[in-house]
Amino acid sequence: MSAPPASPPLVSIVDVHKHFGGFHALKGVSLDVMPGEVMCIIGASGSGKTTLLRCINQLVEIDRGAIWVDGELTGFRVDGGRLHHLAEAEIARQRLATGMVFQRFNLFPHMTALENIIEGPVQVQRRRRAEAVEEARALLARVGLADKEASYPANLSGGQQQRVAIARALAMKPKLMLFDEPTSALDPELVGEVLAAMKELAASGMTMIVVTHELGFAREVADRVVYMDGGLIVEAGTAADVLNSPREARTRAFLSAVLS
Amino acid sequence: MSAPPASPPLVSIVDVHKHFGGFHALKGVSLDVMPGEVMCIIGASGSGKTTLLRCINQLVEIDRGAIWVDGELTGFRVDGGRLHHLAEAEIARQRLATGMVFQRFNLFPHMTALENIIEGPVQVQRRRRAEAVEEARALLARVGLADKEASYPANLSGGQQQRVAIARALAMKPKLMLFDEPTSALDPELVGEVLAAMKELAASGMTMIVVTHELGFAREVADRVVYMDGGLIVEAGTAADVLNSPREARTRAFLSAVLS
Amino acid sequence: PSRIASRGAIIAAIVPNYPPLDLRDPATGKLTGFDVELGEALAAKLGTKMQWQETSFDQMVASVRTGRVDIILSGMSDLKSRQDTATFIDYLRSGSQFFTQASRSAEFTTPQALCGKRVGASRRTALPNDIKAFSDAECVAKGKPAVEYVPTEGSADARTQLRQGRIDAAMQGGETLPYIMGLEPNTYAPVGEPVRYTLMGIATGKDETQLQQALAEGLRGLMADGTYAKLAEKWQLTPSTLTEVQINGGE
Amino acid sequence: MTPASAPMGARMATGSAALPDVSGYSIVPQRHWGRWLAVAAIALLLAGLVRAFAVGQIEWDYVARFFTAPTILSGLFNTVVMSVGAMALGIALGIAAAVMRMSHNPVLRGVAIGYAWLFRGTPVILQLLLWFNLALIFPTIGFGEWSWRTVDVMTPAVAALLGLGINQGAYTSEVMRAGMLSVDQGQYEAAKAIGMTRMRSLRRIVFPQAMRVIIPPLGNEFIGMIKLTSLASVIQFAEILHSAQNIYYANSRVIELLIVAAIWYLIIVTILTPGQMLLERRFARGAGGSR
Amino acid sequence: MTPASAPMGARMATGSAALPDVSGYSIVPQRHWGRWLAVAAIALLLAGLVRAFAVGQIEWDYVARFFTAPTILSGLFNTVVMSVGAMALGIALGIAAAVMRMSHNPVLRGVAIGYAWLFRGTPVILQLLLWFNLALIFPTIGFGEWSWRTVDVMTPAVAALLGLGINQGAYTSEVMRAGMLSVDQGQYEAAKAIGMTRMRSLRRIVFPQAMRVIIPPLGNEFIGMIKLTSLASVIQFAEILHSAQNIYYANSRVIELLIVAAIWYLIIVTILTPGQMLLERRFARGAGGSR
Ligand SMILES: Nc1ncnc2c1ncn2[C@@H]1O[C@H](COP(=O)(O)OP(=O)(O)OP(=O)(O)O)[C@@H](O)[C@H]1O
Ligand SMILES: Nc1ncnc2c1ncn2[C@@H]1O[C@H](COP(=O)(O)OP(=O)(O)OP(=O)(O)O)[C@@H](O)[C@H]1O
Ligand SMILES: [Mg+2]
Ligand SMILES: [Mg+2]
Repeated sequence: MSAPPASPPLVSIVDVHKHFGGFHALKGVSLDVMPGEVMCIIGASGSGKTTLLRCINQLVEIDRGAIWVDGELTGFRVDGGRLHHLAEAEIARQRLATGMVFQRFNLFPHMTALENIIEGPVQVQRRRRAEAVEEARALLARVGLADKEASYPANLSGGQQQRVAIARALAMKPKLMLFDEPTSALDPELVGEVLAAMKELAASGMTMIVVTHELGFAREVADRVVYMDGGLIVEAGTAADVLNSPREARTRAFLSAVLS
Repeated sequence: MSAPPASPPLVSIVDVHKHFGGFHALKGVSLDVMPGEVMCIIGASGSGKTTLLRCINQLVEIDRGAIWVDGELTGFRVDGGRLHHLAEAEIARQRLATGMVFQRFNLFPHMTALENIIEGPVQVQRRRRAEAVEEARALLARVGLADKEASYPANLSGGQQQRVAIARALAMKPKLMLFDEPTSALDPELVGEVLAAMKELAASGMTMIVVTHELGFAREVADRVVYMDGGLIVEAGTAADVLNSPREARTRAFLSAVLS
Repeated sequence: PSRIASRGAIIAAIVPNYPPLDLRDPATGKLTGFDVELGEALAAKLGTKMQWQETSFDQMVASVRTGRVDIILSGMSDLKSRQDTATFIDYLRSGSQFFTQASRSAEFTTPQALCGKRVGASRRTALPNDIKAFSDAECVAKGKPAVEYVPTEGSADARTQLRQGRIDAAMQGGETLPYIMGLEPNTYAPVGEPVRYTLMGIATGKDETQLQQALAEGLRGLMADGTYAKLAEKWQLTPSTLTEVQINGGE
Repeated sequence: MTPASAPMGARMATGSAALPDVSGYSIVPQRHWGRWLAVAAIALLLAGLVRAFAVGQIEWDYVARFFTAPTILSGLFNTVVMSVGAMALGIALGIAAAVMRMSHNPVLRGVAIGYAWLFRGTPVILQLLLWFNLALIFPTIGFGEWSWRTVDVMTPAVAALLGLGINQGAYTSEVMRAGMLSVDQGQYEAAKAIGMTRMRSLRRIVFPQAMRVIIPPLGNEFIGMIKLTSLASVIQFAEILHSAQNIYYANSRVIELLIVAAIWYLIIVTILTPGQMLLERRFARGAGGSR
Repeated sequence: MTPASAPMGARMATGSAALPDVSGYSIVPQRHWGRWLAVAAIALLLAGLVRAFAVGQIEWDYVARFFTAPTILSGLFNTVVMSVGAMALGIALGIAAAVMRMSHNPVLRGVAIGYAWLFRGTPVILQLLLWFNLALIFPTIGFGEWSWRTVDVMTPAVAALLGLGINQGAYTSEVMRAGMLSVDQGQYEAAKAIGMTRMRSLRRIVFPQAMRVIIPPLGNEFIGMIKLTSLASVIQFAEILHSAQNIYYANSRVIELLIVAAIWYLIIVTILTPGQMLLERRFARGAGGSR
């Protein structure tokens, strides 16, 4: 289609399909994300945004198509022209390349903020605890929670919890960060602090895929915006193109509904 | 104080005190309610409105003072210049003179609307079931729920439940009806239907004591309005007097807070 | 046998609920009784040791059959019906003896007086059959009401029920009564003579002829050197002693 | 970064040409090796067990023969009757103890607490033995004229009923209490307000609502009781295990008769389980998150 | 109707002059006759019981003497050790069965369901008898070279451990399952997202959170297990009831020794109850309604 670029894409999604029972949730999605790019995905409820993210880090197994992350085919091994499922441990290893931040935070409630952050580095990556703690403190400081390392999630506000969740994902040193409506479970006054942490992250050059309804954030930070509907990508382009002068009628309808 | 009137009061409350542990909830309340009178009680949260109602129908035992209902001293028997507690069965009998409608409806969830209404007449007053059912149907029609007799409370809206609760209280043929914020647990769009049922009841000549924050209702229906604060009656008078030109500063402060 | 020689001990099943033959000393919790001391002496005579294995009465026969134990030395009656599954080296005579509460001994002077009364005995033993046989012969056949058998969990329970008066009399091996009566003086009284005599034997596996011969030999030795008589006297069992060793003498 | 705009569903960006095209490749169905290994191991084990039971020293014709022997069937009958009786006693005592526990009187409360402590703190088998041997403490029961010999009163059946029922009451009282506490305070008040006395409001208003919370644990306890009656065999109550033992004391077919008893227990319990569900549905009437 | 306006706290309306003034009358303190009658009846009953126990045919010096007899103490030790051992086995089996029950493999799920059905459907006492008599079915255990005579392996202690532990496992699996289901699905996903395998996420994330739901019922089950070990007396395991029985077989002091055992059980259970509370508090760490 277009000429090969300087660097290969970090994520390459090719004709991905996903069924849940009889329901066809993704109907052939293709998408490339370049290193350092910030991509926002918007779309109505049920359009498959969450499912797409979950396919990328293999919380959901795809039915057809392929997803490459950082040059590796995810979930499968090619052998003799056929695709073989990877073992669970292999999949777990591949997941280390991506960090994920959930809508409902999903912090581990029995661990303090610091313990949440070092859990992955120490238990999964087998790094030295002292080193992990030091890095975790730096990450907490970066999301503005230096004083909360000993707090349990139950004693943190939603916004604070979500920032700890971001730090937890970053602690694994991922190449790619996935955000699934990171602010939609927050009280309005707490949204800003989380978006600020995400902007800082984007500015630092992290590759990010962000599902969000915060059009202001998308406009300000996103390199590209993708609009999904009914399990398909309907429109993609720069934030300005998609948000200000959408070509598709469905996109226009969605935007006018969200903005009102 | 003033000259004896034509008929004796239906309810006569004389210097009633009530403590809950160390807390002095009623600090000497005196009040007469005439037959056919509609009296509204207003006041801030914690001022003792609910407690006063509960004293009248003996859900709470008073510490000092006396309450007469329909010419009977409630809760006690006078013997040799001393007051003796009545037996539980006697108290239950005295309660038949009053009906009570609660803020939270308190319908019996394991009984249909009709069964809720006939429970008292059949089980307590030992009336014939067929007769009780006939009257219950009439009462349901009166509160506008003729078609709901077979519904369980869980399948009724809050406003419908409260109207069934009014019918349940009326089924006992009380001389006096007590209402404790009957509309404050309702969604705003359901308040009107309950107030309408109460207005109809007032118009039929029932003696009513109504704790409410619905000043519109008080203005329209109440013969007298009483303002309570800190376990005391601060001001009493016609609805017009108390609501439009309160004498006490506390009443004025309360009214302006409620109206804004 | 080589199995026992190599192990250096004979494994014997015992149920310590039948004083004075088998019991645990309440003070020390150690196994003791006539069977235990006889077994120790026997083992010593055979140049080996005894290893006691506590089991339940139900399991004893199964235990020699499955080889859990080499022998049973626990006051077991040598009955024809049991000779299918085990071979017995008889060492004591037992009589199925009715007894009652001392306070009612005048009421029951002969076993025949028990017709129509309630009599308890362990349901795990052959005693219920003895009661039935007695009742059929001495009561029913003579037009008197039958003895009513009341099952109990063991002989100790039978005595407990007797003391409570739940039953009018009980039956157990007569050889044990003198000791029991010494333990709880003025509580029990025998009723007449035993209604049936049986032999008590050391049970062994049917095919273990070598072991059977050795045990019989050792027992003869103990009888000859007076150890047997001494132990019997210590546990008040002298009237029940045998004069010669038999194999499967029971009927 | 060259934001592409392309028709929906098509490749949207650049560079993926560098990656091999796997779209034509078929996916090899997943084989869960570890999982199937576990299944195989378990299947082998089960097969071994079944074979062992089949060829082992169990004589299945004995099992079949004694399965409906009169002694066994009467034992079964006694098991069921005793379970129902002891459960009924347990429920009655449980209600009484729960009402006492919630009374304002500290002495009554203390008695209810002590009751639960005593009978939940000791094994049932021990309680059965104590009841059965009660005559060792009280030779007679009653006063003056009306007095009976304890042993005449305390038959195995009565001792089992008391032992099991009183023990059950201690557990049931907790269930009842939880049920009564689950009923909203406003229900008591509404009942009072239409002139009900405390006892009538408990009967008409509180208990019917508490049932929804009470029935599921009570169903479990009843199934437990079926099995608990087996302990009464030690005090000579002729329930099914006792019957089985009586037969094997006579014929030494220990395992066969234990299997007969086990199968009967499984049958009763399996029949009761769906019954419990029906009952639960019945008492959920009118529920749906009101109040 | 003449709406009056009067100073606060004063009589507010008309006509009450017709009613007698009772303000000077003192209230006679309430006497709860029925209640005190009940108390008196219960007190009488208790006093009667205490007196009966005191003067009855119980020889309390026997109780005192045997309370710390070596046999009893070793029985007590065995009771405690067996409870801990059987509970440990039960927990291990319970976790395994719960994980199998939640697996995707229908065979494993079926095995877990069958296990719970079989062992919850039959009385423990019967299970104990079956294990103890296993040699009647399998004379030897093992294959070829490595084979032992079943009776050497299946000592009373081993049979009790297996019988009690496997039975407990069937109950514990339900507790474990409820605990695991109580953990939010999002927790599994979050664990996966930081690269954990299923087993590691169960160990590090799910179980620690499930503990809060698991510990209270498990504590009750442990207390139940203490009492359940008493059943092992029928297969000659020398726990405390068996020790007591051995002594009363020898000296006929039935009631006295049953009382000794009962007191010991009450002591253990009473000690454990506050221990359970401490444990519960420990595992509530970080809880407070988040997620
Ligand atoms: N595990 C599942 N099982 C069955 N159906 C599912 C599952 N996950 C998602 N779906 C369905 O797939 C469709 C797409 O879901 P998805 O969560 O991806 O939507 P979304 O775009 O994230 O919507 P929202 O904005 O509501 O989060 C929905 O209709 C949903 O019901
Ligand atoms: N059963 C009780 N035990 C202890 N304190 C009580 C009890 N009932 C009421 N109180 C206290 O008595 C005071 C008066 O309570 P009451 O319910 O009568 O107030 P109210 O005027 O009805 O207020 P609201 O508008 O909030 O219903 C409050 O401070 C309350 O906390
Ligand atoms: Mg979503
Ligand atoms: Mg109120």
